[in-house]
Amino acid sequence: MVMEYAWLIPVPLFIVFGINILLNKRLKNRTSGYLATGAVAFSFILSTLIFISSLLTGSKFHGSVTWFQLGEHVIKAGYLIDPVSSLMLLVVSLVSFLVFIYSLEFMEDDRSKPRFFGELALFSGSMTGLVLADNFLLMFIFWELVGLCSYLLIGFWMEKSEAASGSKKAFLITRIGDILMLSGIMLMFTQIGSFGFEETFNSFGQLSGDLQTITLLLLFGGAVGKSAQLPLQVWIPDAMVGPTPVSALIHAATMVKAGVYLLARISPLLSSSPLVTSIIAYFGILTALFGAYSALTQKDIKEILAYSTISHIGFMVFAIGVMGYSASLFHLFNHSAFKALLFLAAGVVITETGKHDITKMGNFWKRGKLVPIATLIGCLSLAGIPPLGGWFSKEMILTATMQGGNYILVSLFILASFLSPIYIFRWYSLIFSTNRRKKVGDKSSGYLMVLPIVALATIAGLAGLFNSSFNEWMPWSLHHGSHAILAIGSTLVVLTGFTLAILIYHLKLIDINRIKENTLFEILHKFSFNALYIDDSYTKLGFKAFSFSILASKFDDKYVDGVINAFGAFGRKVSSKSKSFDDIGIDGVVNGVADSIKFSSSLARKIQTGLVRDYSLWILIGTITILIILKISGG
Amino acid sequence: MNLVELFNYIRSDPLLWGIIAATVFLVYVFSIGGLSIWIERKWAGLLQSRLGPTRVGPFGILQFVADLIKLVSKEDFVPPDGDKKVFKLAPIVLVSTLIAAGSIIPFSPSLIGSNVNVGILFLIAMFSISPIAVFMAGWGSNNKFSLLGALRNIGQMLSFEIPLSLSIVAVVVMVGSLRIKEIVQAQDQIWFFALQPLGFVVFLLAIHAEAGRTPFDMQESEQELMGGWNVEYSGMRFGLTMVGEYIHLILGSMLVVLLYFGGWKSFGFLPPVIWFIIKTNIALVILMWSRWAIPRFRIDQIIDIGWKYLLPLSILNLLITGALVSMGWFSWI
Amino acid sequence: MIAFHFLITSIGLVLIGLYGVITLRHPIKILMSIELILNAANINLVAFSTENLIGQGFASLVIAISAAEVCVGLAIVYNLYRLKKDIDVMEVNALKW
Amino acid sequence: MQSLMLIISFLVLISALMVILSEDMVHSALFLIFSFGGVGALFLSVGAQFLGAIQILIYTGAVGVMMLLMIYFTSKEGKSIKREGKYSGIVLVGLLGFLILYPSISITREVGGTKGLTQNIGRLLFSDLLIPFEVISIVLLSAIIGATYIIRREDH
Repeated sequence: MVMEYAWLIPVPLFIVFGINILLNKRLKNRTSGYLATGAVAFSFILSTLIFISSLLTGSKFHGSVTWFQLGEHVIKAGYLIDPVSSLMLLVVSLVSFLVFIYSLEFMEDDRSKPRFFGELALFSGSMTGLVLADNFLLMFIFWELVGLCSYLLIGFWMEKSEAASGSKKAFLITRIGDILMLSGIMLMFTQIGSFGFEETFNSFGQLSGDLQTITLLLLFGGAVGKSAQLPLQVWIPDAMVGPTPVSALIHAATMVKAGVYLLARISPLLSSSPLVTSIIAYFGILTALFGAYSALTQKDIKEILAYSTISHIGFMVFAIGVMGYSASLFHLFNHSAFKALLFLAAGVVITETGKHDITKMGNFWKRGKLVPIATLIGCLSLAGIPPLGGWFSKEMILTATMQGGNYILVSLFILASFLSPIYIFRWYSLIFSTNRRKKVGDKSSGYLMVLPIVALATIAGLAGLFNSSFNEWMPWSLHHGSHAILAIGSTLVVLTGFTLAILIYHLKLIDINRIKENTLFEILHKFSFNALYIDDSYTKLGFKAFSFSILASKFDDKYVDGVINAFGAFGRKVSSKSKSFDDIGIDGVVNGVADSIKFSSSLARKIQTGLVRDYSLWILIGTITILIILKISGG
Repeated sequence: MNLVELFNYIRSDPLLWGIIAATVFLVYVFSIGGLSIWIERKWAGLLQSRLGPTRVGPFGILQFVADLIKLVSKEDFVPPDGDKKVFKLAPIVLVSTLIAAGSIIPFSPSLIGSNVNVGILFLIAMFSISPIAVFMAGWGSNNKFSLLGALRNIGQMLSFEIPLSLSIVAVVVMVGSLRIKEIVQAQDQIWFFALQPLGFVVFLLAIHAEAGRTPFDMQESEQELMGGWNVEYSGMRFGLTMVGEYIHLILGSMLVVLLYFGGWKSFGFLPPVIWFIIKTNIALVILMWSRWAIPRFRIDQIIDIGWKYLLPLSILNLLITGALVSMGWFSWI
Repeated sequence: MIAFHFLITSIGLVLIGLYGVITLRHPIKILMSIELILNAANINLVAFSTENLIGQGFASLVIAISAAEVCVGLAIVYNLYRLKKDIDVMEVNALKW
Repeated sequence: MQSLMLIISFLVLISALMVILSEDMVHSALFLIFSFGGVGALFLSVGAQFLGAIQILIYTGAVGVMMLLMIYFTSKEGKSIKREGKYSGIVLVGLLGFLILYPSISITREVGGTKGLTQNIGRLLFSDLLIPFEVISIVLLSAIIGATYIIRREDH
């Protein structure tokens, strides 16, 4: 059985990480890349074998060993192979493999290549570990490792200040979610006494309803942080300062998918709580709308893709919220393919032009047809144009939504999927369209960068064929096809969006500047461009309002000063009547107060010498005092 | 109270027994120490194609007695500007801690001063005090050469104590006891130098450096420090420092025998004590050999050997031993 | 053995150490005083671990910690000496220099 | 045994006092080392053999030697700065001593009784005290790194 060896998947990656980090400078740049690629190739082959065997036999495997003992609780560590995890393994290792190959060329000139590949290997390794884990604790450890790696990799070019701050932001914001998740896990552990998935699923029903809701919401909080859902999505756009392969990995395979995977893992728990699932659904669809809306007007080639990721992860979370687990995972699969593809293509564009601003690009179609066509396939799949994978997964999500029967969600979903073709074809046209006469760079990219893109395009193009077999294979079945009219309608909506985007951006039949002159659209544009000002308001609220000194100084300015001024005015009035009284009385009191404060503070200041020695003296005196008080009070 | 009762009474009191054991060890060490000075000189002569001492007694064997008389009759000089108390105390501290360390050495299954549970740990602890004594000597002398020698000694001791302890720990891990007696008894079938070749090499080098013998004798290199930390000593105090060094060396060779060459384990025809003494003396001669065979290292080379080679090697050895023990390879011990 | 004389020893060591900490001005001497206090704590931990060995286990941890503390403390003192030549804790009241 | 231990405690206290009072830094370090050794003997007297050996090994062998080295490096003349606030310190410390000595006079329990053998301590450290033990190993590591970082020369 190949499944028994599943634990080997992350091992070579960790070893490569160790080698690359320990031998950092002694390793030849080239060697480090080949080592990492070899390790990930091994993981990929093993994952593929496991995937195939899981697909053919449909069996599960669960291996575990005793990890440690904590009081009477025996904590086990192990790995769990079922359709969900084997699919995720395949996705992670496939995308990692392609991204590693791509990075071999993309990072060719970088000095600290060993560090890059080491961290990249750790990233993929921890993600596969996260997928393999059979209990919450192990999963959380890998979850944190994934967070750490994203921090390291986003800040890979740490000489740049925005890279440093972006990585810090990503780390800190995902930490919020992680704390929520950890408290959820701990809450569950205190109630159930086990971290294992199976034990938890078996005994979760015994908890009280409120406790169930709280636990699930806390776990969902973890997913929100990791998967960049509203309101913790602000780190994703800033994370774009990392190297492009890292962005591809974060968005397609590792970081943000972890949250969705967590939700899919705990799906047996979610099914029992309609309140939580509806919360998840609303969060997901709002995030999807937000991401799509914000992606409409961005200028950075990678930020558009980032917002698009937010939107699509929103779709996946939404699908989980409406119990369409297999739809969610199928969308995850498709998204991994096309988003990795788009990021890698963006990397090609960035290397060749050296620019990030898409409004200054264009005419890229001229540069050889392979990359543009592959990218086109990715865009079509993202937009949800039939018969590509994206369409099928969106239809599956729609079917699941319809089974829930909530028409608000349905309409929001259709609105969100109307927006995706618009932004993605804006992106595509601005870069590739031959109607824009822009100069393109003279650097060209080699086959190591093109091949992964082509491979991903093939996968994205063919993914749709497997939709029904996928649905059957997954543990949750989804009934198909009872909403043909709606399916056709939604497809028409998507096609409308597609046409609109083509008309505006490619054929330029509609002048975008004319639309912008409209005040309503201008406001919408502003809001979209600044991502609803969420990030800015966090900055303002989070970093200013909570700073006590600023609050205090405001209070000082407004109230204390006001009171003092009032006193002053009063004093002036009195003094105009009786100057002598003022000199002796009011001034005397004021000076007296000031002097007495000065005097007492000068006494108090003597204690603050900054010498530990003196503080220990005060500790001693305090101890003596306490002991004397105890003695007197008869203790 | 007859003699047996007296013996049993003494035996039952750990303190008294320990004192007696230490005294016995002292006597043994003084005699063997004197003898080993003679051995060393003869051995050196042999290695350098000369005769060595010949005048006093047959083959000059009483040379050390003559030296002793000379030392005792010399003036007991104390440097006037030095720290007199510290200066006077230093040799006593040095010798007494080493004698105390010697009190736990088992000469035979029954002839043990004190078979304490912490055994070899106690020995290492006592070894670790000797740098303090050396520092006291160097500081008290108020002589920059003494002080430099003392500092070198401390640096050397600190760097070699860790590999020394770690290589001992590997043996302890194998045996599962710190008692030296049990370590020796565990070598019934096979002596440990065969099971712990790496540990043995590390131990041998480290004990060499601990005892401050050439090629690791930077602390008293005559050419640059005029004799090192004990340069200001004369008379019997100098004798004591020399005795201290020789006890260190003898303890080292005893440890080599006890840990790696089966202690008192014999081939039959002689009592275990004699075997132990014979083995110790062979080890002693081998340790002395290097003094005449290998040139002296520089101090930085010595420190390098300690930290960069012996320490990793001893850790590696410990890891390997631990792995093998946990796999049950040495369960027969 | 009666607990009292262990108590007396440890109290004595604590008091001596405290006296040293609050009156001495040489950082190494203050470190020595701190070591005395730690030793006093250890005496009690060891002497009163009569039912089980937890006290002795903790004492061994304390020994490890104090070794680490001395290591860092002496490094700081040495740095101080290099920077100021004249080591007096009364002069070292800036958090950063 | 009891009387011997009383003598040792007395010597420990005297030498601890000398640590504080001695003007010569090297002397006070040597007194410190002596009192460490005395405390080790106290440990041995209650059957804590492992701790006794460790006390001597770590405190006299490592801490004491480090102190001596640092005294050599930092105060060549070997004299320490005078104490300050001698008498108020005595009053304060004496007050504290009275306050904690007073209740402890009535304690009459027996000490010792457990065997602090290496095996037992080892078992304890790797079972009940596992987490503190691991934490302390990390603390030690970081102390080593921190100390080498602090003491490094900028100009190299």
